[in-house]
Amino acid sequence: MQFDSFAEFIAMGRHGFYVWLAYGLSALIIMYNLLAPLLRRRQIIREQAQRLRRERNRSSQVENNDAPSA
Amino acid sequence: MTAATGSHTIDLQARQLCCERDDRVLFDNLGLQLKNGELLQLAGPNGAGKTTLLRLLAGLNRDYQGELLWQGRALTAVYSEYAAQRLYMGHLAALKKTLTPIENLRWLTAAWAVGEDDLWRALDEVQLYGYEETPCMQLSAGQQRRVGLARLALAERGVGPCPLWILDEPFTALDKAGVAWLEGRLQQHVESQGAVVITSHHALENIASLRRLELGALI
Amino acid sequence: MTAATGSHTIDLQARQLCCERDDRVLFDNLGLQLKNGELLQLAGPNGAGKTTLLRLLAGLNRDYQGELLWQGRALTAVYSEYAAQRLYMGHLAALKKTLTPIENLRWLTAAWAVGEDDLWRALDEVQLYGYEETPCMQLSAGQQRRVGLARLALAERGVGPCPLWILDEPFTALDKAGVAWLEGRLQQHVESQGAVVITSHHALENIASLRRLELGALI
Amino acid sequence: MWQWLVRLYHRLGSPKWFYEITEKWIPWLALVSLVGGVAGLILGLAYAPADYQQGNSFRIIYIHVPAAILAQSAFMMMAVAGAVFLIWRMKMAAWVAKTIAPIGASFCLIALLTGAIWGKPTWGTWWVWDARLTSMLLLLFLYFGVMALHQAMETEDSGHKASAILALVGLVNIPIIKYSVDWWNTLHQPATLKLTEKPSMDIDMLIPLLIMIVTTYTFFALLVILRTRNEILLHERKRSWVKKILES
Amino acid sequence: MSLVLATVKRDFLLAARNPGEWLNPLMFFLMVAALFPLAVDPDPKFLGKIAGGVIWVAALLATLLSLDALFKADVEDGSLEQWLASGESLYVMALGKALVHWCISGLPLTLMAPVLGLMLNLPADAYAALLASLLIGTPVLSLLGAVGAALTAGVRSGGLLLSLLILPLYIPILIFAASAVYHASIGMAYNGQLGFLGALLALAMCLTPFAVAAALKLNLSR
Amino acid sequence: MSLVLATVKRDFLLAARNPGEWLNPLMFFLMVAALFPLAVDPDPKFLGKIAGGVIWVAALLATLLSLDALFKADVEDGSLEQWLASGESLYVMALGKALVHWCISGLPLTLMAPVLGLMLNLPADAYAALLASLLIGTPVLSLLGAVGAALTAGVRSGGLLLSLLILPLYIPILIFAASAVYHASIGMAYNGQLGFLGALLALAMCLTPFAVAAALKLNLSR
Ligand code: HEM
Ligand SMILES: Nc1ncnc2c1ncn2[C@@H]1O[C@H](COP(=O)(O)OP(=O)(O)OP(=O)(O)O)[C@@H](O)[C@H]1O
Ligand SMILES: Nc1ncnc2c1ncn2[C@@H]1O[C@H](COP(=O)(O)OP(=O)(O)OP(=O)(O)O)[C@@H](O)[C@H]1O
Ligand SMILES: [Mg+2]
Ligand SMILES: [Mg+2]
Repeated sequence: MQFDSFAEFIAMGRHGFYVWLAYGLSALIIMYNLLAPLLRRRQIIREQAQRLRRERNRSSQVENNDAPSA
Repeated sequence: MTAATGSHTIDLQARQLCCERDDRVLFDNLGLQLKNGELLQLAGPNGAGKTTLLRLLAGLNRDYQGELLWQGRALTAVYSEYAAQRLYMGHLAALKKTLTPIENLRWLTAAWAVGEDDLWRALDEVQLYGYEETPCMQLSAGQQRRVGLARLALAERGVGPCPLWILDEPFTALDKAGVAWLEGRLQQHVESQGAVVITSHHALENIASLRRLELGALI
Repeated sequence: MTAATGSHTIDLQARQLCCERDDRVLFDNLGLQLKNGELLQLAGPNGAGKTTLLRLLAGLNRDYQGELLWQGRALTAVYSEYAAQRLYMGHLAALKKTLTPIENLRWLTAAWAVGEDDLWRALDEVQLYGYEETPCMQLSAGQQRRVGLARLALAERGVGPCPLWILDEPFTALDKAGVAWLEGRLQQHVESQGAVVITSHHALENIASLRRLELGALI
Repeated sequence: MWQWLVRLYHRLGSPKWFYEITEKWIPWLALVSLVGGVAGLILGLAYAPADYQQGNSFRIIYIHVPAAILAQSAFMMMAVAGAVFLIWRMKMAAWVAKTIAPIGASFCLIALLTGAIWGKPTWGTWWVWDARLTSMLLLLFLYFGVMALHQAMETEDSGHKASAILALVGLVNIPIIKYSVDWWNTLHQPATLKLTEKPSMDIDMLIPLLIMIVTTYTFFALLVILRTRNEILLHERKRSWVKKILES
Repeated sequence: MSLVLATVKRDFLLAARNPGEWLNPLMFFLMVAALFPLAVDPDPKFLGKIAGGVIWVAALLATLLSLDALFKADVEDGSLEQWLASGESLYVMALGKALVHWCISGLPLTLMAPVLGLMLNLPADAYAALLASLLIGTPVLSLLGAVGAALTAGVRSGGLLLSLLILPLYIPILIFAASAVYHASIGMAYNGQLGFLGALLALAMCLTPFAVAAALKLNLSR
Repeated sequence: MSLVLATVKRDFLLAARNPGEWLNPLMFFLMVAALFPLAVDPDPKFLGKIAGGVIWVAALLATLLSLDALFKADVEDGSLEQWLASGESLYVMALGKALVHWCISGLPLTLMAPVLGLMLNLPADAYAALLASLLIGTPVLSLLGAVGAALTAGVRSGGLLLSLLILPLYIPILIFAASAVYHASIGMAYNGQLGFLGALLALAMCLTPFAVAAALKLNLSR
């Protein structure tokens, strides 16, 4: 362990601002990259499931309409 | 029938109109008058000057000799008043390819007080149901034309305040059903006291008050 | 009759062709064969897939399932051989607006051994006499289409070595005389053992060996 | 051996196989990324000795260098995937190439940002026109170009093809760019400011760096897999196996 | 008016649908500024001296390039014809188009400029002047540019013709803006230059729409 | 082959019919070079030092702008469709197009460059290097540019996208050419740089036509 206290760890001997800025920005970008596909996945599943349901409904309706004439 | 068309008197006159392009006289000493309830078809072979005359009548080309009058006054003088009462559709459809039919139609009808529902119904009427939100670049040639024609469907619903229609080859790229629909639409508009000027190589037989203006054969 | 068309056997086949655009199946399991002396008209409502099928047959779109054969071999494999024997005209005329009809036609027929005189005569035949040296931007809509159609006139004179024509809406913007001429030209080409695939909303009644392929109604 | 490669190729080309197999890989990749990341960062930030010249600012290295290395190799992977798509028309390859672009660009951005931040305490300025920096900036532009081209094309398929072509052209150009920039800089500018290139690194500094590099690659794989799975879901939505997933 | 509003809305929609429209000028801006150190001399002190000028030249060129599409698409697809057919005031339409253009090109450029300042080692004192000059200057670029775009809208490969027409008009703006930044960087006052830019802006707002309207009508001779 | 020849002929004819096509890049070249002294510092000694770099940047930007129209018109009016329909080699076509482009943009730029050299006070020793580097470098610009132009031909407002794609690829040429001129102006040898440019030209001649051909085929997906 190079640091004696947590405060020192945060301060990084004068360079705290730069180190934490660098890691902070990187963390943001990485989080974005991780979250974006996960959220997108949920969105896709929601949309496509809805579409499927809509199609099901419509085709069943058509069958119902067709039934008497057939 | 429609409040919009009923309340306006249409009176478009041309007197001694003369236009030449590159030393070829397209027409000379041409006179015509258009009133409510009339349909004027400009006919003639390719290059006769139909489009040119149509654009003169629409006020979009001011490169002519003679007089053009709207309700008795010079067309250029009352242009904005005239413009508000005539609908012009040229060869170009003014569609943005990345936008959808509904977005394009919304822009095309911006000057009219049209509700959202009317727009959707108009697209439905020109058989674009299901394509309302497909980018226009993915539509076929005929479907793209139909987006522009949806304006005529709107006018029918009493919301298009344009009694005078000026249409350049509106039948282009339409299939049979489309042609029939458009013919019916024109007929209906004329019957409800609107007026139409149209260029077309298509024979418009079913319309009662049809007048044809044959422009000179050049060939 | 013409040496060029007589000497080639035309044999274009499609087997189990299937194409979908954006989840809409345009056609499925489509089979067809085209031989010398036949005219195939692709018909159907707007958006049915006529243009799409035509471009597949022309080899300009390779986004399909199934087989396309030229003289028994895959079309993509013998493409340059195939290309030399078919003439394609799409919606776009490939005209440069600042050039004159004669200059444009010269480029359009660059691959053929055509003399200057033939070019002038071809333009004459499509009624562009006197416009040969007018920049194309000054031509009317129909006149511009005619510049492209002049290629078909050339083929007639025995110099256009293309037995197979693939034409997308060639009647667009033509006047009555133009339509009559083009119909005659198609007839003649088919009679002299050429073959034609065409999309058109126009009824082609006069041609004997006409076959129509109706593409699905979507609406 | 050849047989096995062909089989692997066909399997990789099958979205279903890919989707199912990666289902099993994801937890492991996530675990390795997490453990590696935590371990690497703790070792790097707290235990590695401070640099005798730069003090603690050098700790930026543990994110900077892995990101920089990855950004470069990701471009290569993207171009290779693009080539596979162009030659064999393998849809999977196109999706992979498409998903790599934004991830690679992100890492490129991280390398640039952390580098710039590091530059301030070390060189006294955020940016200098050093060879490495410049070629990294150009790499970022190449990434942006590929992404912009992809989204500008009308259809998805032509987007795949266009960006694959551009990535290949870029791939040929990367060595040329790198060489020219190196050469330009060493010639124009005396070596007043240079990346610290110490020949040998303290082992305590090196170990966390190696851990972070490996972790970054794992994490990259995880991201690519996640995004590719999304593409699969979207494009295969009409297959019955996807419908099953959607319905569950 | 309704058509103008609809057009403004539609143009923003188009920009959203096709982000390249506003991202590309931004990228170009970055890249032109990046070319200089590569072609000339990457020494930070030297760069600091020319930074203001280079950034302004880059902003000017980026604006110039983005202008090409301003009316051209509208002419080609017939939208312009519809404006003219509508009989609405082309003056207001011109203002609306210039406003949209500024929002999707000038404004992002202004916001991006400090980054370039960092890369080119712009002296710390000069940032305020850079931002202020861009904020006042870029709308003038858009307004003047609209005139050129309207004049060349009907011309194929008008992009370069446009540059030719417009660059001379841009020169006064460039001179004053660059001098404002330079003065700021050596600690001198620069209100004079900003005032001049402001006056230009007022003038351009009043006059250019007339010119644009007149130029657009030219496209209708056919 | 016959279609390629016909196309080359037609392109020259088009350039003759519409002189703006080759005059505009030239004017742009002049003007960009003229902007710099205005924006930066008109001191002749200072200018002399940056002249080579500025001229090359201007040449590069002028080429970039003229590229936009290279294939776009052909895509829009259907000429491209006809090339593909003809079944002729697109590789040769790509070479032909690049050749024409160089003749109507790169070549005039090269011939014009000495004038700019005078305006920017380029040292007398550097003229030979400037001309040589432009003569070898501009064809590479045309060839690489053709790739970008082909990729963006189907894209509306592709002009800026094109810049984004192509500028990074242009950087090596810029660096070596500018450095050749700079070395010449301080009396040092510059064969190395020219040799490198030559190698790039050879490479580009062999490889870029493939990329162009592949990119052009993309426009046919519809
Ligand atoms: C925006 C600025 C910077 C960029 C774009 C940048 C980019 C790079 C790149 C591309 C590498 C090469 C990785 C590899 O392939 O091995 C690298 C490595 C490295 N950078 Fe940076 N860097 C920047 C600033 C800095 C600064 C300011 C420092 C410290 C003073 C620094 C220290 C290092 C070190 C120590 C390495 C690893 C040594 C090596 O592999 O050669 N970098 N950087
Ligand atoms: N680039 C494209 N991307 C996606 N879908 C497309 C694309 N082009 C056409 N389509 C769709 O394919 C279908 C068929 O189009 P196509 O142009 O072949 O029709 P068509 O039969 O020629 O119609 P028309 O009579 O209107 O010319 C249409 O529904 C259209 O929406
Ligand atoms: N911009 C122009 N400059 C000069 N002459 C033109 C211009 N536009 C058209 N012309 C000429 O004017 C004549 C009439 O053209 P117009 O477009 O009005 O014909 P049209 O009757 O609409 O023909 P089509 O049936 O082919 O559409 C043509 O001979 C054409 O050559
Ligand atoms: Mg007409
Ligand atoms: Mg069609």
